[in-house]
Amino acid sequence: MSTLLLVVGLVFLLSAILFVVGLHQMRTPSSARRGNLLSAAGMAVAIAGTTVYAVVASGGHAWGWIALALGIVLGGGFGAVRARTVKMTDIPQLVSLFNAVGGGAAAAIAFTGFLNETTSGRVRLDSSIPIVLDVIIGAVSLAGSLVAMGKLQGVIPGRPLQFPGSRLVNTVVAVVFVAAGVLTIVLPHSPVLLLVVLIAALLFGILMVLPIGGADAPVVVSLLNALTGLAVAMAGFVIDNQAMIIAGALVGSAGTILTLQMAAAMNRSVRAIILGGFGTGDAAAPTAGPGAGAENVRQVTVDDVGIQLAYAQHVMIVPGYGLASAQAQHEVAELAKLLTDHGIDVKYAIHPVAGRMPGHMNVLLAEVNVPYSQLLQLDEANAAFETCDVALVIGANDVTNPAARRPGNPVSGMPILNVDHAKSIVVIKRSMSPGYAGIANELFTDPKTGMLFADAKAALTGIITAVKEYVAA
Amino acid sequence: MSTLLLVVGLVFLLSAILFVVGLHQMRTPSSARRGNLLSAAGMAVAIAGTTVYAVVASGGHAWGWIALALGIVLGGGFGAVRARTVKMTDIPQLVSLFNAVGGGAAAAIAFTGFLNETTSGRVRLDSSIPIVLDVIIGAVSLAGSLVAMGKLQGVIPGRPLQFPGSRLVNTVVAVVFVAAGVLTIVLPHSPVLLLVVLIAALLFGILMVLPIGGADAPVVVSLLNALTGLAVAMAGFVIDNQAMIIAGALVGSAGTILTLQMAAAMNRSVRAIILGGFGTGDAAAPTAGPGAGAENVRQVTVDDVGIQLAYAQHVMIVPGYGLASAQAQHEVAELAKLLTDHGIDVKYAIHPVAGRMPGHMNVLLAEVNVPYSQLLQLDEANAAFETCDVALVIGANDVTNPAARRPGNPVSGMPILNVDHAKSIVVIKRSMSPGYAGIANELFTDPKTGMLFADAKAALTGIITAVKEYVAA
Amino acid sequence: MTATLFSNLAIFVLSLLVGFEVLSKIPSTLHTPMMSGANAIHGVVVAGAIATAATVDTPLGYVLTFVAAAFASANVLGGYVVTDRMLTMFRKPRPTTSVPAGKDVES
Amino acid sequence: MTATLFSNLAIFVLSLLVGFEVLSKIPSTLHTPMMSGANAIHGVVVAGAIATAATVDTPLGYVLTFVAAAFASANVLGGYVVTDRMLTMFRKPRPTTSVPAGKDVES
Ligand SMILES: NC(=O)c1ccc[n+]([C@@H]2O[C@H](COP(=O)([O-])OP(=O)(O)OC[C@H]3O[C@@H](n4cnc5c(N)ncnc54)[C@H](OP(=O)(O)O)[C@@H]3O)[C@@H](O)[C@H]2O)c1
Ligand SMILES: NC(=O)c1ccc[n+]([C@@H]2O[C@H](COP(=O)([O-])OP(=O)(O)OC[C@H]3O[C@@H](n4cnc5c(N)ncnc54)[C@H](OP(=O)(O)O)[C@@H]3O)[C@@H](O)[C@H]2O)c1
Repeated sequence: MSTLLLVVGLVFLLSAILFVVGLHQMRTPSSARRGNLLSAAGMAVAIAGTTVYAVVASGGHAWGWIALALGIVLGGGFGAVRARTVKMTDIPQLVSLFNAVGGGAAAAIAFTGFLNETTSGRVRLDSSIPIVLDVIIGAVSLAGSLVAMGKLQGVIPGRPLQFPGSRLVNTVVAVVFVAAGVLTIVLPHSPVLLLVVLIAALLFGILMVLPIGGADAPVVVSLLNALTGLAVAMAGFVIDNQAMIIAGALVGSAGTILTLQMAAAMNRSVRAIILGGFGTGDAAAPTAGPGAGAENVRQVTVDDVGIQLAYAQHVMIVPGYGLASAQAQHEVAELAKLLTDHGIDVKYAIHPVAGRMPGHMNVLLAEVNVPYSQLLQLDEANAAFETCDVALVIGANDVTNPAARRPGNPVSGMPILNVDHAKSIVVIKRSMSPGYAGIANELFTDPKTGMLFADAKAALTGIITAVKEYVAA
Repeated sequence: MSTLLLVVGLVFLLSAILFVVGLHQMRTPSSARRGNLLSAAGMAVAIAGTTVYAVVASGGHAWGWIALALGIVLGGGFGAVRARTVKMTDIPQLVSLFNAVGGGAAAAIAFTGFLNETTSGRVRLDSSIPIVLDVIIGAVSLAGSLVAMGKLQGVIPGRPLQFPGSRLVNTVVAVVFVAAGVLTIVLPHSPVLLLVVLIAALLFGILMVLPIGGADAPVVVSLLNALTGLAVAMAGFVIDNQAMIIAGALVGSAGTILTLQMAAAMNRSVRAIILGGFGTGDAAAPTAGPGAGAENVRQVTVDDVGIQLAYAQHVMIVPGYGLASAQAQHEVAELAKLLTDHGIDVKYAIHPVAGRMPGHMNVLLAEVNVPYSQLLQLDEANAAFETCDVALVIGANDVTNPAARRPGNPVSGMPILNVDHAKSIVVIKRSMSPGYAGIANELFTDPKTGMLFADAKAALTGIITAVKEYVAA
Repeated sequence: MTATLFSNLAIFVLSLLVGFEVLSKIPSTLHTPMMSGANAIHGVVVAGAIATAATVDTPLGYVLTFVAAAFASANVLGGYVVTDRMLTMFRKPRPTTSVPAGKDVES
Repeated sequence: MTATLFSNLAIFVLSLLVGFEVLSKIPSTLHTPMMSGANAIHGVVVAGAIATAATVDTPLGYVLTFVAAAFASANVLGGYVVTDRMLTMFRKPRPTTSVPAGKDVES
């Protein structure tokens, strides 16, 4: 038996190696996919090892296995199907959901472990402590992720939801689960107390995420992701499963690092995010139609744009959320190719938080095989704008808003693309209505700027036709 | 007692954290020293933990402690004094010596452990296997490092030392220690067999390093360093000391990575070095750079260049046609300003025919308001190269080609910039392809030269980011 | 007991250290796939569900096992599939383009 | 027994992983100090010498203990000192010194 234990242990170490090598390879785009598959292989190994051990060592009751099978079929089926069918732009929500259930599972396991305790006296510390931690972290992660998902999906309003005295309520809830947790550990075996911990923790998770702005939701999801990792590691302590301890701890720390990097990319501090959301002042109601605020706006036609591009030397394309929602990535690629074929230097200026998820634009453009060499990250792009003849802004707004250079508004301090440094600017959007941050963009009223009010897809198709005429001539 | 075990274990984990954080901080010059001190703190903790446990748990005989104290005083004293007094240029030899004794200590511990075995029968596998491995690896590392030291010091001739049939002898020796090792494990307890293993392994270590050229010695030392780490980890298994297992394994893997990077930086492959040592004929190093003639080119990354610049005193920028065609004059100016702001002396070396029109470079740089005082004409520039730490060649080629000093080629007799007189050289261009004159440039294959294959604009942007990182700290 | 406890603690701490080191300097392009990939890894909680299944013998236990199993499987299966889907977007850049620059700048 | 063995193996493997990850992309300037720093770390073998000292009870044992202790201490003490010495070279040159030098050269 103890040799079986050793063998299973070695199997777990193998899975650990696969996880780490996998994560390592995921750091570079070219090997990222292989990395993910390696990590999946590690997962398979870990599951196999656990199963063998569980069957041989403990056996268990038929009903337990039936419940397990049922759960795996239903849960796994749901997960796989949603993962295949989800819209690219809805992926953050889905990841958030998967994270939520992961935390829930960890909490459920700890709870079961506590119920399985036969003693009527005090539960041994080396199982009671991880159980309580697991329930708390798992529950917070479950509830928090669901709220974050709601915000990303738009079911729950993205703006920070505060109510008078929320701080106080938070504190009370926190005190409750800490106290109940301590009692669960020191008092004789009592599932009711643990239930209190669970409920308080769930509440806390909700209250923690509600006041956070939707723009910060991705960062929060990443943070909760790390938390779930820790919860899983705790569960590993509860049932003495090393694969869970290793993988959980890996995600716990790696996820934390990732969260810090994401926050940095959006120029937010994790602390600031947790202590209170994006754009603390509430967003101005989006104004509809070109009319509003359009007095000193210079409108242009597809032909104007076509001729401008045809005779430019350096063109910078600035994609934003609008390009994604218009699904116009193919048109963009086509236009870029058309221009390049005629010796015009075309580059894309990629803002780290353009769109609705980090790397959204890269994903979108990679989909249509835009070579990496044409994608300029923030710093390169801002250097390039200095010598850029035409900056073509397609459905981007906040990431180009010069207001970010001034304090006291929702985008203050966010590093932006210096589109306003280009010799001339064309902005394609349907109206003057604001972007995610809900504020006006003075770039649109810049004398150098021509506004092309249209859906991105339609506009680009028109521009392509126009350019063809002029370059042909 | 078992709680003492737990406490000591936790202390070892603390030391592990200190080692890792220390190594992590050593990756950046600004924090490297602090990192080394952290790792030293980890060492202190590990030693303290071990001592307490050894005293409380086992006690031991007075003579043992006396021998220990004597050893520590003499060995420690020697090490500390040599470390303080050694000439900077002799440091590699000293590191090699310290590595040798480390391996020796590990072997001695394993041997003692084996002698302590009371059984007259077969020694338990989980101690005999690590003992044998420890003795082998430790001995190879001890002998090999001493030879490498001799080569570095010049006591042993640096050229590869081969003798007829050396290949055969190596194989025989290897067979001997493997066979003796296996027997030590499977046969009843026999120190004599282990002694055979030890001697054979020592011989093997000598024979392994003798045929390796002195130029490759540093890489070999780094490799043996990693080996010693593994030997120490094995010793940790033998005496069940987790601090040794952790630290040893850390050095084992980190040292391996480091070795690979060192070899790459010298544009050699570790395999080629070792096998070359084993007389399979020195394999030509793998091709590093894109394009023709890249065989013995040393490639560098923007980080390497960034760090080089950040810690230089006198930097000469050598602009050429490539700078113009990349339109990277803004980036150059920005970089120069960044460096000057941090007290680094930056000058531009202007070749009269750099670029594609007379005074092309002056025009280009005037455009971005580079003060004239920083532009050195041919003769001033050539004077300045003599004291220049880093010459940064950006898209210049023919005007730096030493071939011009020889007759019989397209650039013969053209007055050139003596870039090759600078202490170190970095060349930014996209490939190995020649310049206007269409001939190869031996400057690019100069050992002092690091090639950064990239578009000038992109490369400079990257370098600026890197420099900021290093000067910020 | 202390032996197992120490063993598990050591494994926990060292895994934390690996995690801290393995994700340094990731191009922002990869943030979302990375998050998703890490998310899939903590789907290992399904192992916990399996182990639990072998220990329960009460209706409540069965229900909890079912919940744990369903949640965990959704996490692990969905997590890996969606990550893979995202990563299919990243194809190897052609060597002809000035990728070295890109690489250097990103890393 | 298998418990301890597994525990130690797990610690060994995970530490290897940490080591592989912790040293990625080191500027070549730091290669030598890095090697020296790692070299100092395996000076932890002195812990082995200490543990051994408590176990020996024969003349040969004492001699080996002495050898192990002397070697190990040289490694650990010398290793850290020499590394520290090397790293003191990474102080930034004060501008006051560098600029005049530059002037001398050009004039
Ligand atoms: N990337 C992330 O991780 C992330 C996550 C959450 C939030 N955010 C936030 O999202 C914002 C991203 O900035 P962004 O500039 O990319 O987008 P944005 O500021 O949200 O602006 C998008 C613009 O696209 C236009 N648009 C929408 N549909 C369009 C269509 N079919 N055709 C043409 N135009 C269309 C909209 O104007 P019209 O309605 O007038 O067309 C809107 O002004 C930032 O504030 C960022 O902080 C980012
Ligand atoms: N100044 C004049 O009046 C004049 C007039 C006519 C001819 N010339 C001749 O032109 C030459 C000038 O010498 P030079 O060294 O300045 O230039 P060069 O020898 O012509 O070399 C320029 C180098 O820049 C690199 N390069 C090109 N585009 C680049 C980019 N975007 N980024 C980075 N590197 C780039 C090219 O290598 P990669 O392709 O590998 O990047 C090329 O090797 C002399 O032979 C001179 O006789 C001068």
